[in-house]
Amino acid sequence: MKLKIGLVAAALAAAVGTAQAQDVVKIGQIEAQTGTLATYGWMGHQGANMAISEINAAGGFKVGAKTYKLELISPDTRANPQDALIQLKSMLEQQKAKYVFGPFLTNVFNGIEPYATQNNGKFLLMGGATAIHAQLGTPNRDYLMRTWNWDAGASGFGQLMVDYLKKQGAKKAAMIFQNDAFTKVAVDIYTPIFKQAGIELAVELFEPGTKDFSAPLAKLAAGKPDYLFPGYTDAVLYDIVRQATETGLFKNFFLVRGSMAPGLKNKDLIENYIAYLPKYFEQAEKTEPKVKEFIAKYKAFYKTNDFPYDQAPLCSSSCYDHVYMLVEAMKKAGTVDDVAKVKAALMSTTYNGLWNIRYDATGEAVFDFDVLHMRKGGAISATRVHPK
Amino acid sequence: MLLEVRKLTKRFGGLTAVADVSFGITKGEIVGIFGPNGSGKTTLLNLVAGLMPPTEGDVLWKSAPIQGRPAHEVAASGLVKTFQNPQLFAELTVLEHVHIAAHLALKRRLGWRRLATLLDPDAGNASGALNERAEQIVRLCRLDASRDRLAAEISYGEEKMLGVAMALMCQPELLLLDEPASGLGAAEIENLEAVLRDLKQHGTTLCIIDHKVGFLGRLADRAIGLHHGAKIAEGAPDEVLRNPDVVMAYLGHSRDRI
Amino acid sequence: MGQLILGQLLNGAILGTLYGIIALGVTLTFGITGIVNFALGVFMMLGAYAAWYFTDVAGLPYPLAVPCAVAATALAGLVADQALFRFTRNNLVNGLLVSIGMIAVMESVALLIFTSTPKEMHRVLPGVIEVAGFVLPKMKVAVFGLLLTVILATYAALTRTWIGRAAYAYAQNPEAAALMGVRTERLQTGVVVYSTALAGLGGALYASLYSLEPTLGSLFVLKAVEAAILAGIGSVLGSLFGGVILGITEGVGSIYLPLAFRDVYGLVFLVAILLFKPAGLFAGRK
Amino acid sequence: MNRQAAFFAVTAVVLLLLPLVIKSDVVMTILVFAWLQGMLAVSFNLIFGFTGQLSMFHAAAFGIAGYATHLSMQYLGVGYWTGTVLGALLVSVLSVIVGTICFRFRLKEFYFAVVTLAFSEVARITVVNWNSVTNGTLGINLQEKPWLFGFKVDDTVSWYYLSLVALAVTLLVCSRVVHSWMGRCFSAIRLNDELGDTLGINVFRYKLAAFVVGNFIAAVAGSLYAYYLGSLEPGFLSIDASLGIVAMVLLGGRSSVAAPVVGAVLLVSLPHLIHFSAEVRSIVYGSILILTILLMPQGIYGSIASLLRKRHAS
Repeated sequence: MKLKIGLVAAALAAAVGTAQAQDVVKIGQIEAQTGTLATYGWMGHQGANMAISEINAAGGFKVGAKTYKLELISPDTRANPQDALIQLKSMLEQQKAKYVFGPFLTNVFNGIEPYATQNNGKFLLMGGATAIHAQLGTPNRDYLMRTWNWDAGASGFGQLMVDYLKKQGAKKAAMIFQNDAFTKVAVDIYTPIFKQAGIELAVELFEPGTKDFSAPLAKLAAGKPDYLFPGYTDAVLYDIVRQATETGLFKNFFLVRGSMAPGLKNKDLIENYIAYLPKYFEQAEKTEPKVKEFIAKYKAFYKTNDFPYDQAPLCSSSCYDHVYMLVEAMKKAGTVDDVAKVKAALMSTTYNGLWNIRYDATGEAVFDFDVLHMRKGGAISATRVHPK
Repeated sequence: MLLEVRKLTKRFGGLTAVADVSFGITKGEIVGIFGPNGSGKTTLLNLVAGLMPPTEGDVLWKSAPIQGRPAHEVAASGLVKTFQNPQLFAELTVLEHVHIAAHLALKRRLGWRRLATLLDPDAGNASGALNERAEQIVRLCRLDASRDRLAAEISYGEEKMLGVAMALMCQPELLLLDEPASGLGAAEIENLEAVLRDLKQHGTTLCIIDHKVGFLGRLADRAIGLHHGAKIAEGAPDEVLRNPDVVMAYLGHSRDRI
Repeated sequence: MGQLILGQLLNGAILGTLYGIIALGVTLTFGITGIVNFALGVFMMLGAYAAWYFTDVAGLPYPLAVPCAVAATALAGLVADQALFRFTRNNLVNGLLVSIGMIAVMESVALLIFTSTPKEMHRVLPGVIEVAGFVLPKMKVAVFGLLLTVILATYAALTRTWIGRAAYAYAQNPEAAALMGVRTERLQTGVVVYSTALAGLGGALYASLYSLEPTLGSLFVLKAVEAAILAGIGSVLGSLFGGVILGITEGVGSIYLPLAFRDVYGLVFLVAILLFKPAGLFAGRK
Repeated sequence: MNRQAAFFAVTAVVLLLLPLVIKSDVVMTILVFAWLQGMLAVSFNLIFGFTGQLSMFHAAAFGIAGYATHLSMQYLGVGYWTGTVLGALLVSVLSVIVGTICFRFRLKEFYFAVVTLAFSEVARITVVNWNSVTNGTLGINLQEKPWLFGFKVDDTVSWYYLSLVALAVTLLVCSRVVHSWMGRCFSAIRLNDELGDTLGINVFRYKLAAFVVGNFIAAVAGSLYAYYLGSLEPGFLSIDASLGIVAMVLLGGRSSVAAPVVGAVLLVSLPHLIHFSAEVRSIVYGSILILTILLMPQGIYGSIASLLRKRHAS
């Protein structure tokens, strides 16, 4: 019984808490910050948290005559849909948040989607999950926006990447991916793209948690492909690239997600390491003042000397820039409450921050990215791509 | 003939625990099997109760072979055994033990209809009758004083008696008792004898294994002597006890046990 | 194809010794304390990060970093044993749950300290060995040799020394061993700590082959438990063979059958063993 | 006995009236999840706490039922409730198969846990890879909601009542079973199965009965859960999910029928009551688990109950 009283008390306290704050705009963030799948959510949280603190430290932002500050509510979903649903309900009902970033994980999105759809029009959900793509622009999903660019389509980076690969003279590629939600979509996306480009594609999927890839690599190498197409998180990339190069099975790599670090680590055994990266922070730090400033601010804010170069590119989704972009849109729309107007403003804004971000007609982000090409010995050439 | 044992042999690797033993038990009698420690008594009993398969030979229960049949089926057919070291359910009370043992009685009474008692506890009017019988058996075994105590809290004598009580609740036609008197004090043995006599009067057939010859001599109608796994004597208890082979077998070990 | 299979047999055997060293810890702990200690995965993780820290951050040479990492893990094992495991002796379920609680705590601590960015140690022994057409990384061969030595040494110690025989006697019959003067508490603590040290060694060597993340141990320990059961829990050499069999099954299985089902192959094999040879493959060879 | 009855009556009335008092959708959602997880934990405890078999198949039963319900609705065109029954029947058949294998070969304790774990991993990996049917790792969105007596069970309050009734029925069924001759057979198996065997109890049959009944209830819980959440994913069948159920039972207590519900309420609500940073919360969660096991081996419900009994006695 005591417990139930506790629950009631918690609910009441939350209700009272929301009544006072009027000049605060609440931003929810619904991401997994711990567990094996936390890389994306963790970085998203780091970036959003930083942006919000910066805006508040600068005195907030003005919409009309009023000055607003931001408040971040970012519980940890632990990749569990049950927790995520309760958290989203708490954000919308108790915290009265109208803007929610995330989720990046498809199972979490599926878990909150029915409730979110019921609340269509009351808030915006801006996440990177693969499953969001299919639902964009469908009825009753005006609340939905996708903050990561899509692989396929005219402005899809995957298409552009494969075109680049074709120019390198690739004839045969072997895909080795972790068996999870994104991979299933990735296979469906990339199979036709490769086919169209005239590159033969073999596919092997492995269970998450696999560390020793010698068997599948040997099996794939028997088909003598030019390029290995490994996916997609650093946790497995280090091991795949190391084991593929160490025994001389593969010398050429092609990546659409993941960082440069695994390639650099084995730079002397690799001929070509071609990767898509939202931003190559190591180089951009030298060439782009905004990036340099961001890195300095990050180090100061989190009191660390280690800037997460490998994970920072994930800030292209539901993260630092998107908070600023949302504030821009609120200013432009002249309201912090009218979700439809803010969405319209977001859709018509091109935000020029760490990235140039805009939304396409369905509400999916399109932003500029880097195609990186590392050659033997570690020389990297970066090409900035601005999709149409 | 209720039980017939034919040329029963059990070997464990090179060791022959029971060698070519044959005997029979008829309804209503008390048969005592005795022999010094290590003479194969418990193994023989386990073979008879179906707890382990024999290497050779047959055990016929009501003219049907029972070797290799699972213990619960053997028990259900009316052949029930107690353990030398009392086997109990540590967390339960004495009365609860007897209630668990009521399962066979309930099954005999209701068959599959006992599932109906899950919906209606009084279905088939079984529970009342069985509760009464449980109380009766607790009284019969002189356990009424400790009926609500946990098995972990009762004395060793009571533990052994509880084993007998549970076996009785199974309504056995033949009750196999494995050293019921071992470890008991004189008063407890007297008590046990009284209970077993009561049982005989109620028509239960008993087969008792023990190395306490005196105790068996007073109780048994017929005795079987066992040594090194083989039957060395059979007949009226006092005759068997005077049998020179039996005397040798016991004297070869320890005289004070006789 | 034959070349492919033989290559995987070799690689599976090497990977199998890594399963085997953790399985040995599982087997020893189970034999002496009656607990299946899933938290050994945590100690493996500790050993791995410690080895990485001592080499890549503190700058020690790897051959020195490994014993340091093992010592650090054993110390952590001693603390955990005195604070937690001591209270779960011979209680399988509680032991299991305490180890799960411990995994949650330690993985979070590791996440706080090391973040989720994978750590990859600099190459200790780069290059490959080519024998009869098979290409094997030198480090893998070195790890294989080292683990094999440790497992065999443990076996020798258990069969040849007084402490080992005491432990054996205790596993067979705790009461008799206690009567014979075996100091139960000390023996149990000793074995638990030794098992964590083995896990730490496994982790420290793992660090030279694979990238590190906080969850590495809990994934690995499941395989080790599989290997331990496969051989028959309680068998020292069996845990080595169990690991090797598991490694080979997975490696060769992934060539002929879909890779996505890899984890199933080991499990199906395990179930078959448990059903038809419940004491394990190497029962009776203790 | 009367005190106990009064306690349950008061609890029932309070729980029935709760939605009139609590207007928070969040709290109600937590309670719906807690009742459904509670149902799962109570059914698991029938196998674990009462019969003494540490099954790791429970999350599989829970998850498979969700998929089976959805698939029978989609391919057989049946309604939700028929689908649920079909799902539960499928799970029962699978339980009979798995249980028969395990119990025929007399797998006990840890070995039973490992083999059931193996079967549940096979089930999970099958769900992950059988893309054409299960949509693999992407999961399935469930649009339909159950209808009951002409009402669509859609909003949280109606789900609250549905889940509460389902939990109450579960408690009733389990307590009837546990306090009957069958429950006595379960106790016999848990405490000393060899003795039970010689007393004429068919150990195999009653182990299997507990396993099948427990999984059947878990299946119903799984079907309700999936349709309340509105989605299905292979994670339902994971080892973590199975361990979560064990944790609920141990936290609540395994010696009484209702105790696991306490564990379920705690584990479902705790993450939303404690506001620590993500990593710290996981540390707190693990510590709570360890401390409960070491300090309150009877679980929270069991410890409170024995405390009250002591106070009552003195």
